[in-house]
Amino acid sequence: MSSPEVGNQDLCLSLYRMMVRIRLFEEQVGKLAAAGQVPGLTHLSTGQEAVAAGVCAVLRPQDYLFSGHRAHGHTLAKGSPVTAVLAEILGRETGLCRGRGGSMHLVDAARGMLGATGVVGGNIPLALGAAWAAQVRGEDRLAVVFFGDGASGNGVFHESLNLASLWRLPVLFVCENNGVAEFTQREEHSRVAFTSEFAKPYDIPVRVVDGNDVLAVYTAAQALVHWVRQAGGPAYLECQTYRLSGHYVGDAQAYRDKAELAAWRERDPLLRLQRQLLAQGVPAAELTAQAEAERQALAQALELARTAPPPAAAEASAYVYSCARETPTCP
Amino acid sequence: MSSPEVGNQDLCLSLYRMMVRIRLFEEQVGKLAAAGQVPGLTHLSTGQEAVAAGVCAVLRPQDYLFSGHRAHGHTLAKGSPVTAVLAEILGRETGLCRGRGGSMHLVDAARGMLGATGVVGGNIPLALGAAWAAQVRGEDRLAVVFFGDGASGNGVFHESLNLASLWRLPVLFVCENNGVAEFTQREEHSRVAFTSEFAKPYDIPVRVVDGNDVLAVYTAAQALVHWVRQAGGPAYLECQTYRLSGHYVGDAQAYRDKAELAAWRERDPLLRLQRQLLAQGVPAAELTAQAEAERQALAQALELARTAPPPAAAEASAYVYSCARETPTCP
Amino acid sequence: METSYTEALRRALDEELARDPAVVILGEDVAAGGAFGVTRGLAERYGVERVRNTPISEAAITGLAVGAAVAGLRPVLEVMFIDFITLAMDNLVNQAAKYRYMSGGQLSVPLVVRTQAGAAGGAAAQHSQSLEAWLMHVPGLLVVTPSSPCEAYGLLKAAIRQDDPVVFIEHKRLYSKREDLPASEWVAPLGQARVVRAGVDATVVTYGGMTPLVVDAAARAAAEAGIDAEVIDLRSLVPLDVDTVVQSLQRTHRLLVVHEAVQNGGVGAEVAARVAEVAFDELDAPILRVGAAFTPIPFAPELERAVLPDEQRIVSALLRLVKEA
Amino acid sequence: METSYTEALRRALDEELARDPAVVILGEDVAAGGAFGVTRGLAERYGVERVRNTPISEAAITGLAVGAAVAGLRPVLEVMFIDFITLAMDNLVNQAAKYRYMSGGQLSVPLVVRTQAGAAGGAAAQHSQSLEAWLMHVPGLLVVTPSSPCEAYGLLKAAIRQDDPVVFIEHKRLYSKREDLPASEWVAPLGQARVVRAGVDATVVTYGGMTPLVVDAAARAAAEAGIDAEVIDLRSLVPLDVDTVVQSLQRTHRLLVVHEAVQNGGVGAEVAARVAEVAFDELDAPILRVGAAFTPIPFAPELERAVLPDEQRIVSALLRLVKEA
Ligand SMILES: Cc1ncc(C[n+]2csc(CCOP(=O)(O)OP(=O)(O)O)c2C)c(N)n1
Ligand SMILES: Cc1ncc(C[n+]2csc(CCOP(=O)(O)OP(=O)(O)O)c2C)c(N)n1
Ligand SMILES: [Mg+2]
Ligand SMILES: [Mg+2]
Repeated sequence: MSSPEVGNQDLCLSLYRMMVRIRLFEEQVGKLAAAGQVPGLTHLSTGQEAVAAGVCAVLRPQDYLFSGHRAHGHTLAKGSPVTAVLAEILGRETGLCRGRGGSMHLVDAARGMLGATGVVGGNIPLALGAAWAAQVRGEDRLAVVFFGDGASGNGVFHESLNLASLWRLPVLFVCENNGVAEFTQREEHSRVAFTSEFAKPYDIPVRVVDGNDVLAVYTAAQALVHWVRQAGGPAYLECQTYRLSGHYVGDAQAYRDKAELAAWRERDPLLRLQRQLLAQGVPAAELTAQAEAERQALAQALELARTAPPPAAAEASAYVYSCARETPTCP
Repeated sequence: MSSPEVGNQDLCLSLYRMMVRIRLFEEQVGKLAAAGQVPGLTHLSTGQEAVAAGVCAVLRPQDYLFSGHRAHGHTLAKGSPVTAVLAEILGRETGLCRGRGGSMHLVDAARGMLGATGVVGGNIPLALGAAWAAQVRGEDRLAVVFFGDGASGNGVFHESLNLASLWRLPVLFVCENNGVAEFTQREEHSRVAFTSEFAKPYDIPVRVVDGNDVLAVYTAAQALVHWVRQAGGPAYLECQTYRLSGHYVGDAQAYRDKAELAAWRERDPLLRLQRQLLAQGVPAAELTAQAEAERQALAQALELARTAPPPAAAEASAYVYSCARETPTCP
Repeated sequence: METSYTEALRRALDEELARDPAVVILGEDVAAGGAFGVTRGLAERYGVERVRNTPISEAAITGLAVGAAVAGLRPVLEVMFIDFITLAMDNLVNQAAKYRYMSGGQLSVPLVVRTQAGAAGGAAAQHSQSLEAWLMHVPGLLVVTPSSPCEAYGLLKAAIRQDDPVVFIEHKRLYSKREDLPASEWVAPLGQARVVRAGVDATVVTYGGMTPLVVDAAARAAAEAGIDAEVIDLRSLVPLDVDTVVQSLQRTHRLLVVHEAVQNGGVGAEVAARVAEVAFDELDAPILRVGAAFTPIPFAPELERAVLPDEQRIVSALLRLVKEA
Repeated sequence: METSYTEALRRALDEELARDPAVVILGEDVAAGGAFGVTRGLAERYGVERVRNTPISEAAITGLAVGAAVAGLRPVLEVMFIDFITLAMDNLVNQAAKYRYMSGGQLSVPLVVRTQAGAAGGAAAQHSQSLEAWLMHVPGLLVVTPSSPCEAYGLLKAAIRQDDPVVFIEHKRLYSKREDLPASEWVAPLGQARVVRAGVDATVVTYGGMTPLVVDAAARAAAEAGIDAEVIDLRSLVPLDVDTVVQSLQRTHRLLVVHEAVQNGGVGAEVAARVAEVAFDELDAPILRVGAAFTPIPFAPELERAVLPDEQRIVSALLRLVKEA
């Protein structure tokens, strides 16, 4: 590995820990969902942890984050507590969104996670808006938005590239290009393999990296975030990666190419970082201890989330409007 | 002029005649609209006649055409009779659409003019659909869609570029880049001066031409249409031109740069072709005669359209559904 | 043999693809069967040109389908969730619905937009809406809401044969329902409501996904409170068969309208207003409506249940309608 | 001095821009005043950063405005014609309306979408619609419909100060109307209907662009037929002030609802259904509705007039309501 960060062991260990956290989290959610304990459709980010961890590691707490339907990892990486995220996904009152939002609609405003949306591409202009707010107020803050390759099919993605470049908005576009959208390969969605090609006519700086190499992601994100902060304009990071899980928990994956899956398993981002760390001389026991700590934290979180109360039916219509429902002018 | 077509005097004369037709037509509509005799908002194509005339001259009657809010010239160039177009714009029962559509919604199905729409960019996917129908049926037919530079702001434009390239649809995109959208210059709409840049990532063949040079437009359109017919995929023609009229009739044009206007008046596409024809040795009298014939035809059309009956109020709700209104299952 | 709603839809598509070469299917993942499996196997039978996968471009694919219809195909477009027609409203409302009118009758738009609505199992706020009231308010569109496998089969065939744009709204809770289909081909009448259960004490009007629930509630009201309710499935919202409702009302004199969409500004309002205008004197009690609370659909199942109409709320409304008024 | 509706809107924007640095304006051509001149001069006063031109990207600019609101600005977005919100429905309905709910109250969306509706002078099918019924059906949105210069002024200020997303629907026929504005600042109450004309024989409920026409019609019905109608301007559709309507009905016992939108599935249906449910016994006659024919808005003026509600149709409905029933 030639990455300049590879020597920074603290950083590498913290990336490792976050990736383990996400991996374990998604595995746990997958099990719960398969057992029918998670409402709704659940999209796991297994195999794509390096993107969430690498990008979010270069952000400040006050930076804004937006994500889509596959948002668990991003939310954890931005700093949300495992318990509150898990409780939300299980639909508990103690969840991030009091059980109203769910897996596809995670929000943790205090940590800058301003929203995930289930409409593919729908999150992109929202991020521009948050970046605009920072710009108008003269704040040193940027907005990051994660989306998949499929989102480039939604016209609002292109409208947003134009606006971001035109208004020089401090926004980092992060495309997780896993080569698939639901059951259909990228080739059937576009003749353009890399979505970052669409950013180029706007003169938006672009980096394409191996999204399964967390240090490559980190390094590129750092450079682009630096650029965004300095230049005050948008940048685009495209991460080539692979979805090791199905589209959603329960997806029979008849469309899946077994050889391709096997090849990508070899490129598992977590195993890769593990190998690098061991090669650097980090003791195996250290890694095991870190993973074990995450495992225990997750078990605790699960216990808390599981036993947390569901939202009260009587409160089903709270939070629709900001005015108290007693106010006569309330709808 | 180095265009290979410059020697073809018949062609040049017929282009001249069509451009005169459109110019006179728009001037007449402008006068009528200023006098309050045209319902609704009226958008003239004065100064952009070379695009309509040059492109439509290479089409066959069965080729499909779609346009937007500035569609008079395109419709005439596709072969619709002056009387029926004018009657439509005046809201008469004898109009192309029996007075239901109006200036922004011209349709002449018999001549392949399948529709103009008032929603900027809304016409573009429609053209793809018509091209797809031709493809599915194995017909040797293409679809052409005219739109302005402003339409590249609408995401559906980008979605359509992707689909056209992906499905290899026989469609010719024609952007009339007049550098303005309503009261705002291109620079305030995008950092990208040429909309055809957006077609390039999709490997769609692109030509950018001087849209005030009808022979350049014709030559490029011919090449691209040939390509579309042979290769069965999309192509993109961008014509740099200028709107000599206001955005709509009545536009005070406070935003207009007077020097710019004067410079573009020098590049008036009609005067330019006229000069070329004279230089080629076409007698001035011939041109005057052609123009006079158009003038008379327009005067006749005006008389007919003006005296035509308006649609009957009792028929206001006809044509909403295809079933006869008596049918019990009709809404 | 019992057939599921999903299979019934597939049979209709299959038969219409076989019958008419102008029929084509498009949508996201439809060649792989679509998100709900409705089109499974059709690409294999009719080719990926006629059962065509699209990018995630709801606006363009709807516009493309409109253009194709105008040019003579009969496209059946799948929009995976009705929540995503929010991306296609220009094409549906400004283009498809108005094409025939704006062209003075020159062109028509024989397009079916199949989509899927309703709440179930925590699909949450952006995958659970019932937006049929929007579409009903748009002149030029037809709106069809099949309530059972037979209805899905017969109505989809009818929709495909219509020359006007149809929004065909399936309900996610119905896909797994099963019943016997007619052995021979059947095209349902469009614009004719269907009496699902005969009764004399009250008329309950509903459609789509709520229909089985209303039938159950009526049975319970009969068993528990001796209320014999007539249940009418509207089948389509445009055309709206008010006559069948009024005829029923002339016998029952009491009307309840039930739908899953939020009550405020919903289809129930139009049904109630229309009936009250033409049959005011038949009414022995105020018309009641049961619809969802004025709330986005919550994720947690406890909340989802709380905002949606359920058997209990329907039975209670029937009791109020018949006993109290 | 008399002020036009346009100027009244501008005064509201001007005062709110001056009052709160979080208020920003965006939209197509707004720096040049916008298509209807409402924002004229504001870019000069507050800078092109706070009164910002956008590309023709209704979806992205609406989404951007939502994101800005979530992050603490108070954007006022101009969507030139309500017909084009068809391009922004995902952002408005799936994002803006549900944000507060889906986040469990963490975030709110203090956004105003100013748009312009209605038919006039042959604007034709794609520039003339009245789509407020769609928006009323979406939990989380507020819907405001100012009917006069004073109302435009006071309601726009109220809308900008709301913490929830407001769709603020102006009417193209009203821009040139003039009346005296209050000299000092006035923020209208949101959620309180307004009795525009007192009367005893019938209640006529309306809103937005139809209000002046209804007032004229009421005057004519009084002069020609001795019918003294009370006219209520709803002001906002969400919140909907049913109480004021019912109070009026307790005196008049007859109700007519008038709006420009097509009658089928329109706001009038909800008003009629709601009133009939809570005040059935007050009704001495069926509730009548007057709305546009179920037709796209035609281009030719003769046809436009034929499909829209006019004074004559309102007077006739009043006659029917009071004399025949
Ligand atoms: C506008 C819209 N259309 C369709 C869907 C259904 N859908 C959910 S995820 C998905 C595929 C998204 O692919 P991509 O953006 O590449 O993300 P990935 O799932 O690969 O992470 C689709 C089509 C949706 N949620 N939103
Ligand atoms: C979706 C949409 N937004 C806004 C408008 C209002 N509008 C009409 S024409 C126009 C400018 C279009 O510019 P361009 O596409 O360059 O065409 P041009 O007028 O220059 O011919 C705008 C904004 C519209 N008709 N449709
Ligand atoms: Mg993907
Ligand atoms: Mg232009």
